[in-house]
Amino acid sequence: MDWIAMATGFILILMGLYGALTERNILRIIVSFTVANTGVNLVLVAVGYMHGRTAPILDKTVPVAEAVARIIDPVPQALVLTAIVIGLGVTAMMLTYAYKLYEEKGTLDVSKCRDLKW
Amino acid sequence: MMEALVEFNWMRIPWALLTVFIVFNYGFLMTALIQKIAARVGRRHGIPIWQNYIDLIKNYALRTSITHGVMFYLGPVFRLSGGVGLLLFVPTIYGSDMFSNFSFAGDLILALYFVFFGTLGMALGAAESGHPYSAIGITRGLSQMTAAELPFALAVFAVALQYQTLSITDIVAAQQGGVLNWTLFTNPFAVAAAMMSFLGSMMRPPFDVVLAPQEIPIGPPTEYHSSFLAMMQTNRALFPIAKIVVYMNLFFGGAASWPVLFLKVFLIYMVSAFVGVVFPRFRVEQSIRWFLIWAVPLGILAVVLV
Amino acid sequence: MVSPMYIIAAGLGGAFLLGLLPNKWRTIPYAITLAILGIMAWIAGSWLYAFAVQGAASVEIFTAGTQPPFAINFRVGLAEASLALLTTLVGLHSALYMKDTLFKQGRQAMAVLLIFIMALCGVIFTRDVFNLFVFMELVVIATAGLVLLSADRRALGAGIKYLIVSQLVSILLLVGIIFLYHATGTLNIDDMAAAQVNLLQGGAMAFFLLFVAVLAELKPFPANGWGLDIYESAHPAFSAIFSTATGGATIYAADKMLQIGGAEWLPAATAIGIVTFVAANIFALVQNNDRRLLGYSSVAQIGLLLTVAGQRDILGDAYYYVAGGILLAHAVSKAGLFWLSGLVAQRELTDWAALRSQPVLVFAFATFLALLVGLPPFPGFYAKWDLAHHLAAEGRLWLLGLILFGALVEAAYLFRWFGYVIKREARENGLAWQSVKADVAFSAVIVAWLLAYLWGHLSGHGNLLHAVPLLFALLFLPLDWLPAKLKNVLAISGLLYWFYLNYPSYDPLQLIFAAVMLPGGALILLASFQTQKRRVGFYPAAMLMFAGLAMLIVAKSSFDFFAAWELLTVGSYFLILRGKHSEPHALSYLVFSLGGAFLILAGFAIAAQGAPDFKLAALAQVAQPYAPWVFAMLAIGFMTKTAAVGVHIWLPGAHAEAETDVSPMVSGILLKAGLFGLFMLLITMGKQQLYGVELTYVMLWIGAISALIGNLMAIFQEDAKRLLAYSSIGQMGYAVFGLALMNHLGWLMALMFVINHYIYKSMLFLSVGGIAKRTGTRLMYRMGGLITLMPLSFIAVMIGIIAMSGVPPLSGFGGRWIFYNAIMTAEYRLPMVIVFLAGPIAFLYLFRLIHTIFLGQLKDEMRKIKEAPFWIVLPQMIFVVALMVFALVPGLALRKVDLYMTQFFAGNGHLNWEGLTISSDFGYWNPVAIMVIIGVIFMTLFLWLLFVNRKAQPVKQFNIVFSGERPFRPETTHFAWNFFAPYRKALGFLTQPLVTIFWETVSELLHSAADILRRFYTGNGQTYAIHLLGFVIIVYMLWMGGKP
Amino acid sequence: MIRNFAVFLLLLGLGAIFLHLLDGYVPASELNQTARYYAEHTAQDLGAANIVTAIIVTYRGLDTLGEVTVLFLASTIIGMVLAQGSKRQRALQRKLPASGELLTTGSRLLVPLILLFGAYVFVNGHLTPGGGFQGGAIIASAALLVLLTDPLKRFSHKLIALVESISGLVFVGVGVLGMLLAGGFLDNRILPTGEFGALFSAGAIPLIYSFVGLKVGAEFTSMLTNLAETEKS
Amino acid sequence: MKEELLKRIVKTPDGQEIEVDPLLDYYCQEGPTVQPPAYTAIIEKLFNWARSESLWILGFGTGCGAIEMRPLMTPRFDAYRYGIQWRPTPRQSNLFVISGYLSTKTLKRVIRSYEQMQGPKYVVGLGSCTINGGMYWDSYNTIKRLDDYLPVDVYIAGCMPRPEALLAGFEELKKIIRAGKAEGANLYAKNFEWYKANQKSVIHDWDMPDYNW
Repeated sequence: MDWIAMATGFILILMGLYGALTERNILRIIVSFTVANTGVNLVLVAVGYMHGRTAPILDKTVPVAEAVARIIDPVPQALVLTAIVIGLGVTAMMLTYAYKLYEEKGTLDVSKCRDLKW
Repeated sequence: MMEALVEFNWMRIPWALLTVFIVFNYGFLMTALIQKIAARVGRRHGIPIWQNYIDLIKNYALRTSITHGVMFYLGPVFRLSGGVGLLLFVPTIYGSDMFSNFSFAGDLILALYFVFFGTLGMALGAAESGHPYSAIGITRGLSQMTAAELPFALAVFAVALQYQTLSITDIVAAQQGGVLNWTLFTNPFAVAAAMMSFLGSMMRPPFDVVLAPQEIPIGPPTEYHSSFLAMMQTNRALFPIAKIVVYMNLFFGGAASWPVLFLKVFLIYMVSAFVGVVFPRFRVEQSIRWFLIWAVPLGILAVVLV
Repeated sequence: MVSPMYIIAAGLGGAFLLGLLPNKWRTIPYAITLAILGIMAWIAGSWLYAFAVQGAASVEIFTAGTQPPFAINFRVGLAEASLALLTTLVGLHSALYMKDTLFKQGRQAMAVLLIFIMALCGVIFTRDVFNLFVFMELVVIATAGLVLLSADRRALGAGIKYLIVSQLVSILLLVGIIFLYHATGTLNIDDMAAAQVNLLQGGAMAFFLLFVAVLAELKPFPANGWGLDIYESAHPAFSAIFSTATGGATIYAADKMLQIGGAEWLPAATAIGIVTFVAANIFALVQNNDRRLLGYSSVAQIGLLLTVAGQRDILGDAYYYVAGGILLAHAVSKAGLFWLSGLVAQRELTDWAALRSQPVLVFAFATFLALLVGLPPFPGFYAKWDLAHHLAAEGRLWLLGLILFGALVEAAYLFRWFGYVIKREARENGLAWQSVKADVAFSAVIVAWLLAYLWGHLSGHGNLLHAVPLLFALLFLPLDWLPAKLKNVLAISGLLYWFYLNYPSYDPLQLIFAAVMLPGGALILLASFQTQKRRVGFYPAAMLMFAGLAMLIVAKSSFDFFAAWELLTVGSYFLILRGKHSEPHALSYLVFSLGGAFLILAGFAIAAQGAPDFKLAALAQVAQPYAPWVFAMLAIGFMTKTAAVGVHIWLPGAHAEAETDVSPMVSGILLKAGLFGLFMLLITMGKQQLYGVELTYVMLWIGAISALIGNLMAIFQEDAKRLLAYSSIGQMGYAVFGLALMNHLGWLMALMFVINHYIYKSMLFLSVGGIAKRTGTRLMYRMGGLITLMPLSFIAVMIGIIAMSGVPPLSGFGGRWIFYNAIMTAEYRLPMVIVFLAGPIAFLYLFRLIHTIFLGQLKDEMRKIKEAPFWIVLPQMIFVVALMVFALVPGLALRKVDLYMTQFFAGNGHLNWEGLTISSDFGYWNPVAIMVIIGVIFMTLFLWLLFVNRKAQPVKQFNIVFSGERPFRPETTHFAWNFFAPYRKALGFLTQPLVTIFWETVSELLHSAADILRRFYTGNGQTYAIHLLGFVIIVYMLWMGGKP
Repeated sequence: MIRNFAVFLLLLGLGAIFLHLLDGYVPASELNQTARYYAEHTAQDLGAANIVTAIIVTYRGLDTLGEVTVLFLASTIIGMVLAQGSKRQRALQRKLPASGELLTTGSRLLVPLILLFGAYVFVNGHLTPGGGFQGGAIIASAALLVLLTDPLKRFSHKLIALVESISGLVFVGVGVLGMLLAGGFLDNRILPTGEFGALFSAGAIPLIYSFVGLKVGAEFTSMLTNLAETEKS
Repeated sequence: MKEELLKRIVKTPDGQEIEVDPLLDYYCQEGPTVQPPAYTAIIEKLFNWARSESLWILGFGTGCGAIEMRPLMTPRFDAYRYGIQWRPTPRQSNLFVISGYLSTKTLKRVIRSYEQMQGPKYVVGLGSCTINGGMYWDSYNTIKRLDDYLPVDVYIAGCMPRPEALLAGFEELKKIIRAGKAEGANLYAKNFEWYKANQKSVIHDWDMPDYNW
């Protein structure tokens, strides 16, 4: 049953990509990319999941001694945090470009700026 | 350098001059005779035999002459020295040291390429005259000559391969002893190709568009007159004989004595006379095609089969 | 040694420090930025110094005080240090270059730049996969930010496309990393490499995603539209960093990935790399925007680097030398070219002609192109040589072929661009000159030449920059401001001294070629005295050519031979390009010569079979299956230089359009290089069989046909120089024919042609050049009657044509005589027929040359022209004397070489030289006697005629019998146009330009294919993302197939 | 139309790849070597309760440094791009209706609480779940709430930039100190790891993480304010 | 004067301007000179004999007499027997047969051809038109007396004499040559101005040098 998380992650990625690649409006593209990023983050976390284990916080409930047997894999958790932040950074950049695009071309349609071709 | 001069047999020079004198006179008489025969074919009485001499003297007797420049002088000089040179570099009488001229210096290839010497000089001289007709005549002459030379070169190469030598005296020596071992019989294709190219180079009707009197007044020598023309006349007598001597040596067994030479030269000359009298004139591209279609295959056969 | 971690710390610290400063400040933040970049460069440089000079081993730097698999570690080795130094230096120079833009944008842009450079160094150093992802994302965001610096408003679109595609790439990368972590249990690259990823459960699939994502960063062929848009629209300085530093860092990252993937993934990388290399180069053919062209070129070079990375298994320890050479060559040249593009105002390729106003920039441009294409002495040349040898040793010939084809296409469009720079007219405000920018560009030139020296030093074949002739040629670059006459004296004395120096070491065969090339070259250089101006660029190019020739003759190993070959090709290209209308012809010359050179490279590579230093003499021992192929390739390569039929179409244009004194150099001397090559080839390899066909027999036919076609086409030319050019094709055909006869006399004839052709062709080209200078035209029908006005030229041309036509007294007949003796013993007879026909045809165009120029009618405008300039006539007279001497005493030159050649053909058919007569087995030839006899006859008749006509009346040009009429005008009475009309009717069909049509269709095919296929990049960001996705799917389907 | 169909097809291909990945995926039964190492050593080496934070701040400190730079980069670029002066004045003059009663009083009450909670989160990053980034986000949400209530409110860019740069410099400084004093770059043992579970334990982790929190909060607020100030309508 | 003969300024390839006067630059301006027999009498007798035995006629037929010249080449009359031959160019011919009336236009070409002939040259006038204008005696554009314009050696009377008459005429000419009295060329050179004045009085568009070499 634990593959459900990963499957939903993959599905989220596919949906996000479909949205990103077919939508004309840049804002919708940004939103669909964010959906795709959340999908990736979900997959990242899902990889680290182990059946019947708890969060990697060593406190009273999970003493240091039996940590090895009780906690799930902490590394994907760390990675996902960085991935989220980086996703945010790229989204912020995309928003700036969207703003500049509207300011320059007066439209939000990505297919309008095609003067660089061939 | 010096020892070459010492061992050079000085007696060769008078003998060579003697050869030139004999051939010169024989040339004048024989060309007049050939013209008379051609006239008789046209039921005309024809020119007297000694007419060429008279024309020569008359041309030298002309009191005025004009000149278009240095190259104009060099034209006939090149022409005649080409003719005399060709004669002297080829042994006329086989076996006699007297009449083997300067053939020690060069051999078959020299003869083959020396023909161009006269043509080149004539072309330069005629071009200097500035007359467009002479330039047109030269282009026709050179174009035709390139196609005519090819079968001859092939024939010469075939003969050289057959006798494995490039020295004319050796070739003549190999053909001695009876008519059957002339190249005519041992290598007929080569001789056929050579004779076809011979027609091309003799400026007789099928291939005389170069000197066509009516079309462009006698082509290259349009502007030549008096003593220039006289020098050209001597060459017109001398050069064909020299060429025929080469043909005779290569293909018809050479000549052991002067009468044999005179007879053979006359008969070879008659070949072009016979053909010339009958056929109309070819345009240049027709003659080029004729040579490449008919004469060259024969030459190739000669080279391949030897 | 300072830990490289400080590079990261300095970069970040600086960025945050800039954050503190108030917005208004400009100079202080700029100073800080430069300082920090300087520090980073200094650290990288010190590490490089440690590795390169002190030979220290590579160092591991741990973070967070724990062992690598559990923390991120950096590794700094020789490769990382050099790449870091490259990145930081390019960053520093670009910062200097972008001073005004950074000032306009303020401190934020400087901070972004600092982080950008820091991130790139991170990508190079890190050994952790996820950390690599983080640094790559940093690079992506910094790029998106810096792209907006550009003045070009279209950069915005480029930025959007870039971000869209990088989002897709980051998704793939992340999924790949996490699954790889799940499979291997670690994030450290070295551990992953040890864990044999392909065998683990799901490991291959995960690695595939990671691999494809990193490759996508490298802008592979189908999915690189977005990269090209950035190159086209971004600020040139940023593009410089983007193409060099980002390219270098990402290719190094890809190389790390390949270490993880192991040997199974190398073919995939090679395939993607070679497809990108060839496709990008072909697309670049039809570009006319300069930056987009540079974009295509850098994508191509990165593709080539990927291919090289794909060959790391067979390259072994030479891998870093080859990959480093190509990468650094690409980096420095691209940086330099982008910086130059900042100086040029408009963006068309032809607008770069404005560079001509600053000769220094033209030199910089030439250096960058030579560096990029990999011409000697630059690193690319050594790298391509070693790469070719390793590929050939492994038998990967189709890959070698594709690389060489791509390199040829690249050389074609780059040097076409160089032709525009030299030849097209420049707009007046074409150059946006700023001294800072120029200095930065020129610093790249200095680095280029330093790299050349370094790579030469490292290469096992001896440093090209140590070759004295090449140094002598390069010496003329700084001396270019001297007056032309002084440089000419220097050049001539240099040539003569070098000949004198090497005289004892030449064997007789080399002596003849050396005599023709060095003192012969000096003789022709005499004609260069007649120019008054400084002739900037002439002497470096000429001396480069002569250096190549001098080194060619004494080359012992295949490397020296090939290096000399390319040097003389490049030198002669620059020489030919100087002609007024020679741009297209010089380009076709270079493309053909480089094509031939690459064939020779392939031939040597296959022959060497992996041997590091392959001696030319070892060509004889090449193993059987390869020997005929090697022979064929080398022969075709050499025959492109002697313009055999099929590859001859460059010669007429190149020789005709070159300058007056360049034509004889190129025609009289350069063609002999090809002959020398053929000599070397035939001496070592002798007869070869390919599929039962005797290769020398094929060469025999090629020689004969090119003799015929060359002479035949020469007849119908209206331009005097083209006529001589075509006749050179004919004469070279004769020489190749002689060589292919494979007997003693055949080779002697070829040598005779080498000497003869040099003398009379140089003489004829000089005289025609002198006439063209005086009459202002080269068209023969517009000249005429110049014999009285230019007597010396007339004598030279007359002697020339007598010699060339082979008429007895002069040396041409000697060549024909040896030819006849040679063919007596030849075993093949049919090609003779064509050569016999070619002989008399030579007569026709020679007569046409002399008649239409000197004889015939003198035109009105030519009435008062003077004799050709003294310095052009002097060499001609020397040639006339040389021709006479050579005609009289051929033994002077040929006797020694005749003995030398007996060793090749077991003594059959050699000439014996007693006294004045030269006799062979078949005939004899006494040049002196012939000359004397003909001279005596000639003089007697001439004197007789002069005596008889002593009262002759000299007349003028219209005193001709014109059937009673008066000639209309000189133009109408001079018969010169369409001189051999009947001949054209008879044999015109032979001169149909079939070969020209063939080569034009090939180039037309390439251009139209490129033009259609490049429409593939529609400009829409989403389409580019779809291309990337398609690329991923295709690679998946092609590569993964059934793998787990 | 064709494009959409093409995209659909390609995504099917990508789906196949993911399916391939998915069915090849076998969830691990026990921790792999890296995770086991972290589980065993974090406690006594670094003394941090929250292993994820330990990994983020120390073991993979460079990633975090990278992240922070990403954020810094994003905010600088936004500042650079949107900093055209003219738009800022136009944005000020526009007339806006006063925001709702509920919103103003609610925000006045909640903003300090949110700020306090944010501070708590990033201070106790090494003990309880959460950390610098989460805390910073919470602080930024406070700033967002303020902006929502009063769109024309201007935060002083100087202050934000100052906080941002100082915290960045501190982070880098601590990293360099780690190299000088302790085992390597960003090693947290420059301060005593203290006894397990206490506030001032796990060496420099809390210090780094709180500054990261401040920095992230500052960057988010600067991004938000920049975007807000250039609001036209 | 025709346009192509006018003096004109021409730009040379290196930019100077030069002046070209076709009549002076293209043609030799020298006049004819008297050519006395150069050698001793015996040689001159031999030369005269040779000159008479090889008369080369210029192929230049005017008026209605040219048709009479053709039969001489045919078997019936065969002038070749007497060493007479036709040469297409005036350079190589010695005998100029004016075979009928001469319009002024043709006279201009006749003068040009005559002057281009070499050394001892002879002129034979056929028919009465050359003697006194013949039936065109009152025509405005024909030449009445040929002798005023060219030194004529023999006239063959008849309103077009038959080939036999021509042969007889040539025999007559041979006698004169052998006697050494056929010095028409020297006569022309001696009274060159007189001949030239007569010619110019009739030819009005004189666009050639005085003596055409």
